[in-house]
Amino acid sequence: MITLEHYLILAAVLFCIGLWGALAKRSAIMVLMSIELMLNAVNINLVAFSRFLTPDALVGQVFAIFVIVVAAAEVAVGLAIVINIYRERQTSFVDEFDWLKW
Amino acid sequence: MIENAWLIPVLPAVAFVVIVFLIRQFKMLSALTAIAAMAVSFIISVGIVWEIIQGGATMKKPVEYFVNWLDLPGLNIQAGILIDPLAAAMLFVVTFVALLVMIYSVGYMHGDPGFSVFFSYLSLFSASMLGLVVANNYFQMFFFWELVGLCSYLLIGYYFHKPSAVQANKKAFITNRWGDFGFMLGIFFLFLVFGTFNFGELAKAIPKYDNVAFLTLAGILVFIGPIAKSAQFPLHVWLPDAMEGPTPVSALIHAATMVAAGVYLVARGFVLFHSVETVALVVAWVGGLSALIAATIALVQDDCKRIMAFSTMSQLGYMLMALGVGSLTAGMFHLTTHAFFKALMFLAAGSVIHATHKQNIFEMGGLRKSMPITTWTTVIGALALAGIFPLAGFWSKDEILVAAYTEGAYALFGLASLVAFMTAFYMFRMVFVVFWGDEPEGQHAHESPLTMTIPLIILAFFSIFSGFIGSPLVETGFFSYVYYKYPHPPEPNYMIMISSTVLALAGIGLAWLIYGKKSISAEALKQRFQPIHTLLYNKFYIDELYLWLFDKVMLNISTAFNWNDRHIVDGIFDGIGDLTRAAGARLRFIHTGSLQNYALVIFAAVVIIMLWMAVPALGGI
Amino acid sequence: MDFPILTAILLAPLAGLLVILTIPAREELLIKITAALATGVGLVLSIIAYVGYDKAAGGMQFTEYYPWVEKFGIAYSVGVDGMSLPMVLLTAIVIFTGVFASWDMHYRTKEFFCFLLLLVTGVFGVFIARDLFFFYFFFEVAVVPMYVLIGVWGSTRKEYAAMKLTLYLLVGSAFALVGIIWMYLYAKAKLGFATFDIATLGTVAYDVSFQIPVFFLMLIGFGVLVPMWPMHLWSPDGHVAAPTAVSMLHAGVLMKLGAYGLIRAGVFFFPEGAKYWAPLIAVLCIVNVVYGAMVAMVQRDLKFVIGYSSVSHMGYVLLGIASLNLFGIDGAVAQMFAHGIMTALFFALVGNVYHKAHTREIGVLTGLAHQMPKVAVGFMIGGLASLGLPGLNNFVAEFLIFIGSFTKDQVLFGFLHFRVLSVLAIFGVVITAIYVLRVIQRTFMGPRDPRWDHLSDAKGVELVPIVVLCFTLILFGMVPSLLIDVINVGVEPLIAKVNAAAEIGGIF
Amino acid sequence: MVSPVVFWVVAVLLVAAALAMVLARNIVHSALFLIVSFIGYAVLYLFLEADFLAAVQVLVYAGAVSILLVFAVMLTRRGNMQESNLFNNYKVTGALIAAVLFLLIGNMVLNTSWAISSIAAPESTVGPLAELLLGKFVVPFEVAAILLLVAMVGAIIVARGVKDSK
Repeated sequence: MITLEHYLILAAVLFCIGLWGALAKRSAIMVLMSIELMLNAVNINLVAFSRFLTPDALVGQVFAIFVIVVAAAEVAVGLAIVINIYRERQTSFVDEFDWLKW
Repeated sequence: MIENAWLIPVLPAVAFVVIVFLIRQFKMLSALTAIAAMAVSFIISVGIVWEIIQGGATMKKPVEYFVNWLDLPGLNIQAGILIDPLAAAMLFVVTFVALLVMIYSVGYMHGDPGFSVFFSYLSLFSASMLGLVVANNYFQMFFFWELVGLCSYLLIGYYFHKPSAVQANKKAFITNRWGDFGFMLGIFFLFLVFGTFNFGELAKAIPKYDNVAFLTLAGILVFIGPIAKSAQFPLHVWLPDAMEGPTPVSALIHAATMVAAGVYLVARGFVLFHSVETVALVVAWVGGLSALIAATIALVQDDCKRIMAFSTMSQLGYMLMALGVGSLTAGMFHLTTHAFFKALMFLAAGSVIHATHKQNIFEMGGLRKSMPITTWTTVIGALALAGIFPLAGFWSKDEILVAAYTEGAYALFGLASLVAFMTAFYMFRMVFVVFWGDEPEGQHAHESPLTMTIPLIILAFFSIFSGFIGSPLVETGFFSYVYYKYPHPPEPNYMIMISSTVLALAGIGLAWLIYGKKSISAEALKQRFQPIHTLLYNKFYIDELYLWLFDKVMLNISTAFNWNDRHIVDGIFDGIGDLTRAAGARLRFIHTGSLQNYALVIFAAVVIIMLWMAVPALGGI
Repeated sequence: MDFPILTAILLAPLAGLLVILTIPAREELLIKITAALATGVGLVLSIIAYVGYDKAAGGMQFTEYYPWVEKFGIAYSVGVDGMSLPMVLLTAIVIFTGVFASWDMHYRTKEFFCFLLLLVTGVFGVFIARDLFFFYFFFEVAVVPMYVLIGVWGSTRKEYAAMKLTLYLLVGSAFALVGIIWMYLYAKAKLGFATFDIATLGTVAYDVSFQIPVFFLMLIGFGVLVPMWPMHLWSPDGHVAAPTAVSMLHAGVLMKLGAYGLIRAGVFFFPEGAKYWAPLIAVLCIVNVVYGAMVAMVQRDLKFVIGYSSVSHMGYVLLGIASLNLFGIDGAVAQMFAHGIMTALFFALVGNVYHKAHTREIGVLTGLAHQMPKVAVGFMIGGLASLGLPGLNNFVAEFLIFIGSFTKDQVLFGFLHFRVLSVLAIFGVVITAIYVLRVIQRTFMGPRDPRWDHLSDAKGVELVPIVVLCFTLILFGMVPSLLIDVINVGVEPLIAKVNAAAEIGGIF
Repeated sequence: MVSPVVFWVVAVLLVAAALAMVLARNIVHSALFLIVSFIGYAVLYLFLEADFLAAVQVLVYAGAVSILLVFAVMLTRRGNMQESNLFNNYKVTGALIAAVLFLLIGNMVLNTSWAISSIAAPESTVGPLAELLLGKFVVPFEVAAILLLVAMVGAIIVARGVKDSK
C-alpha cells in the first residue's frame, strides 16, 4: 500500500537532492536545473495532497499548474540572464559571479 | 486741534509712501509733497500749542486717546495719542525744525540723483519722531524709537557709495541697538510688575510701588536707551561719525529728531527716573560727565561738523543733567532753545560746506566777506550756544545751572560752569577760524541760495528771542506749562547769571586771543600739552577700544564658535556617519557576493529555524 | 462651507504636478506657468480660508472627515485652527513666490517643478492634517523630494548636503515615529479603541512617567527639524546647497514643520512632559540664538549667513515654546510665520544675485546697490525684519516671545533664572543687527564695482517674490492683529491645557 | 491504486536519475538525467491520477524546458565538456544541509497524522480542471498568461542584450 507519506518522503528526497545541486554546483545552468528539480518535487507534494486529502477539489493540481507556469517563465528568464552574463564575462560559473559585492 | 493730533505723524508718513511709490520720478513734486505734509503738521502743532496756552491740556490733565494695536488677554498694546504741554512743545520744535530743514534741503540737495528719496527719508524720519512724541505708552515709544534709528541709518548712509558713510551708519545703528537692548529690557521689567506700558497708568502705579532695587534696575535699563540715542557717554561714539550724512540730516538729527528723543524719553518717564534717588543720580552724572567729555574733545577737533557734533553731545548732557537733578522744566526748555540754535549752526555749517566743499576749519577762512548772512547767523547761533545775555541759550542754560545749584548738586554745578566756559571757547574758535582769518588760496565761496538762507534767518530770529518764553521776565512762560508735579517759576539768581556770562565771555575772549588775534600761538599750546591734545584729539580712544572689543574679542569668539561648529559639532555627527560607514566597510566581507554562499546561509537558517520550531526538545511546537 | 477648501489646497499642487507630467519637457515656459497657476490657486484658496476663518468660533474649521482604515482608526481628516492656518498661508505664499524665484531654472525643468509641487503637497498636508497618521505620512512626503531636489539641482557640495539633510531628517522622524506609535498604543489601551485622531488623542490622560520619555522622543524628532542645537548642521549645509526655491521652502516652511510638530504632537499631548523638558529646550535655544548669530557673523558665503541666521531665529521660536505661556507660544507661531517670509525673501534675493553673478562670496560682491537697487532694497527690508525692526512682522513675534519668556518665573538648575535666558535672547537681537548690517554694508553698499556692471536689477517676474514677501512682512508688521488674533485663537486652548497640567519640577 | 512494486521501481529510478544529474561531471549528461527525472515525475503524476498534469509535465518539462536548457548549455559551451559541471567548495556543506533538511522534513511527515480522505478521485481531471481554471481561478489564470508574456519579452530583451540606443 503506497500512502501519502511515501510520496512526501520521495518528494523530500528529490527536493533535497535538488537543493544540494543548487548549492554545490558551479555551473549556473546546473543551478537552474536543480531548481527545476526542486520545483517538481514541490509539485509532487501538491498533487499528492490533492489526491489524498481533497480528491474532489483539484485545487492542488491547479496550484501545480501555476507553479509550472511560473517555473517555465523563471527558467526562460534565468537562462536569458545566464546567456547575457556569459556574453559579458565569458563564464557561466556562479562562483565567478561575485559582483554583488561592489 | 488736539483731537487732530494723530494727523501730525500720519501726514509725513503718508508723504513718505506717496513719494516712494508714486511720484519718485518727479523731483520737485516729491519735495513739495514732503514740505506740504510737514507744513500742515506744523500748523496743527501750532494749533495745539495755542490750545494748550488756552488751557486745553495740562501736565496733570493730558488729552489721551488710543486704538488697540494688539489686544491679547493680559497684553494690551495701544496706538495712542497723548497730548500734554511737554508733547506740544516737542511737537512744535520737531515740526518747525523739520519744516525748515526740508526747505533748506531743496537748495542744499539740488541736483542730487536721489533727491526724491532723500525727501521721502526726511518725511519718514519726521514721522517716526512725531509718532514717538505723541506716544502714550512705552511700547509705542519703543516702536518709533527704533524707526527713528532706522531713518538715521538710512540718512547717515545716504551717500552709500562712500565707505566711511556706510561704516558710520552701521555704527550708529548698532550703537543704538545696544541702547534699545536696555530700553526693551527696562520696559519688560515695567510690564512684568505693572502689566501695562501706558505712561499714565505707570505714573499712577510707580509711586505706590516700593521695591527700590527693582525700580532702580528698571530705571537704569530704560535709561540705557537715552544714553545711546542721545549720544551720552559711553554710547556716544556714533554721533561724530553720523556727520557722514548730508548736512541737513545732521541738523535734523542733532536739533530735532534723533538725539532729542532720548531727552524726551527721560522727560516722559520722569516719574520712573525720579522714583529712586540712585536713578536720578545716574541720569544727572551721565549727563554731566558726557557734557564734560564732549566739551573737552570739541576743544581740539578741526572738522566743523565734528565740533558741532560734540557740542550737541555736550548740550544733551546738560539737558539730562537738568532732568537728573529734578528740573523737567529746565531740561525741556534747554532742549527747545537748543533745537533752534543747533539747527541754525548746522544749517549754517551746511551752507559753508556747500560753498567751500570742505569740512576742515583750518582749510577755510575769511568767509565773512563772501557769505555775510551765513556769518552773522552763525555768530548769533554761537552766542546763543555760549549763553550770552540775552540770547536764548543764556536763559535756558542759566535755568539748568540754577536748578543744579538749588538742588545742592554743587559738583555738577561746577562741572556745568566749566563746560559753559569750554563751550564758548570752542564755538568761537570755530567762528574765528572760519569766518575771520585769511582766505586760503583758491577759495571761491559765495552766499547760498534763498531756500537755504531764509531758514537760517528764521532760526536766528528764534535763537535770539525764544529764550524769553522761559525767562524769569515773563509771568506765565514755558515753566507754567511744562513741569513735574507743580510749576516752578524760575527765580532769577543774579550771581549765577553774572558768573556764567563772565565765564562765557572769558571763553570767547580766549578764543579771540588764540585764533582771532593770534597773540597766543595755538601750535605752541599744542606742543606744550601734546599728550593731552593727542588724547582729546583721538576722543579718549573710546572708538578704538570698542573696535578692539569687536575685532579682537567678539570676532575671535565667533570664529572659535564657527570652528567648533564646523569641526566639533559637525565632526561628531559626521563622525557618527563615518563610523557607520567604517563598520559597513568591515562587515561587508561577510557578504561574499557569491550567490551560492547566500543560498547556503539562507537554507542553513531555514534548517536552524526548523530545528527550533519542529523539535520538541528545543522548544518546538 | 461645503466646498472642501482644504482638500482643494492640498490637491492644487498635486493637480499642477499631474498636468506638468503631461507637458513635454521642452515646453519650459508652459511648465512654469502651470506651476505658478497651481500654486497661485493654492495661495488664493489659502487666503480665502484665512479670511473666512471664524475667530469668534475658534477651534478646528473647514473640517473634512473620511474614514480610511477603520480598524486602526486612521481617517483622512483635515481641518485648520489658529495655529495651522498661518502656516498654511505661509506655505502658500512661499511656494508661490518660490516658483517665480526659480523662473530661471533651465535644467530638467519639468522634473524640478514636479518634485517641488510634490514637496509642497506634503507640507500642506502636514499643516492641515487632523489625523496623526496622515500628519506623519505627509511629513515624510515632504522630506523625500527634498533629497532629490538638493542632490540634482543644488550647488556647493550638493550630494553631501542632500545626504546629510535627508539622514538628519529621517533619523529625527524615526524618533518621532517611535513616539507616535508608542502614544497610539498607550491611548488605545486607555480609550479602548484605536484612533489616530489628534483631538481624541489629546483627551487621553497620559501618565507623567509616560509623558516624559515620549515628549523627549518628540523633542528629538521634531527638534532636528527646527533645528535645535546641536542638531542644526543640516540646515546651513542644506540651505547652501539647495536651489533657490528649495532653500526658500526649506528654510521658510520645512523648519516650521519641526516647531509646529513640537507644539502639535509634543506640547499639546504631553503638557507635563513639556514642562519637564522645557528647561533643556530653553538652554539649547539660547545657544541657538547667540551661538547661531555669532557663527553667522563670520561666514563668507551669503547663504551660510542666512542659514545660520535661520538657526538663530528658530531659537526664538524654541524660546517661545519653552516658556509655555500664551505670549510665548503666540510669539513662537508668529515668529514661525515671520521668519518663513523673511528667510524666503532672503533666499530669493540671494538666488537672484547668485544666478547672475555666479558667486555668493561676501567681500567679492560689493556695492551691488548701484547695479541692483531693487534687490538691495529687498535685502534691506529682509535684513531689518531679521534684526527685529518695529513695523515689520518679526518684531511683533519676537516681542511676544520676549514678553512670554520674560514673564516666566522659573529658576533653572537652582541658580539660572529663566529671565536671564530671555535677556541673552534679547542680546541676540543686538548680534543679529551686527551681522545683518555687516552683510548689507559689505555686499550692497560701498563704491560702485565695475566688475558687477553686467548685473541687471531684478525685473519682470523676478520682482514677484520680492514684492509679495516684502508686502507680507510690512502688512503683518504694521497690523499685527491680523496675524496674532488668529494665532491666539489656536493657542488659547493649548495654554488652558498646559495650565491645567500638573506642575512638575523640570528636568534640572 | 498503483502497485507498490511499480512505485518503488519508479521511485528508485527517479532518485537515481536525480543523483546522477547532480553528480555528473559533464553538463550535457546532467541535462539528460534531468529529462529522465522529468519523465519520472510524469509517471508519479499518473500514479496520483493526475493525468492532465502528467501530460503537461511531459510537454512542458521533458519537451520544452529540457530543450531550452540544452540550448543554453550549447550557447555557454566552453572548450572541454568533460569538466563542465564541477562541484564548488560547498560540496560537503551543501550535502550536510540538504541531508539535515531531509531528516527534518521526513520527521515531520512521519509525525503528522494526515486526515486522509476516502473519496474517490474523479475519473478524468481535464474537464474539472478546465472549469476551475476558467471559472474560479480565471483571474490568476490571466495573470499567469501575462506573466508568461512578460517573461518572454523580458527573456528576449535580456538574452539579446540592450544596445546603447543613444
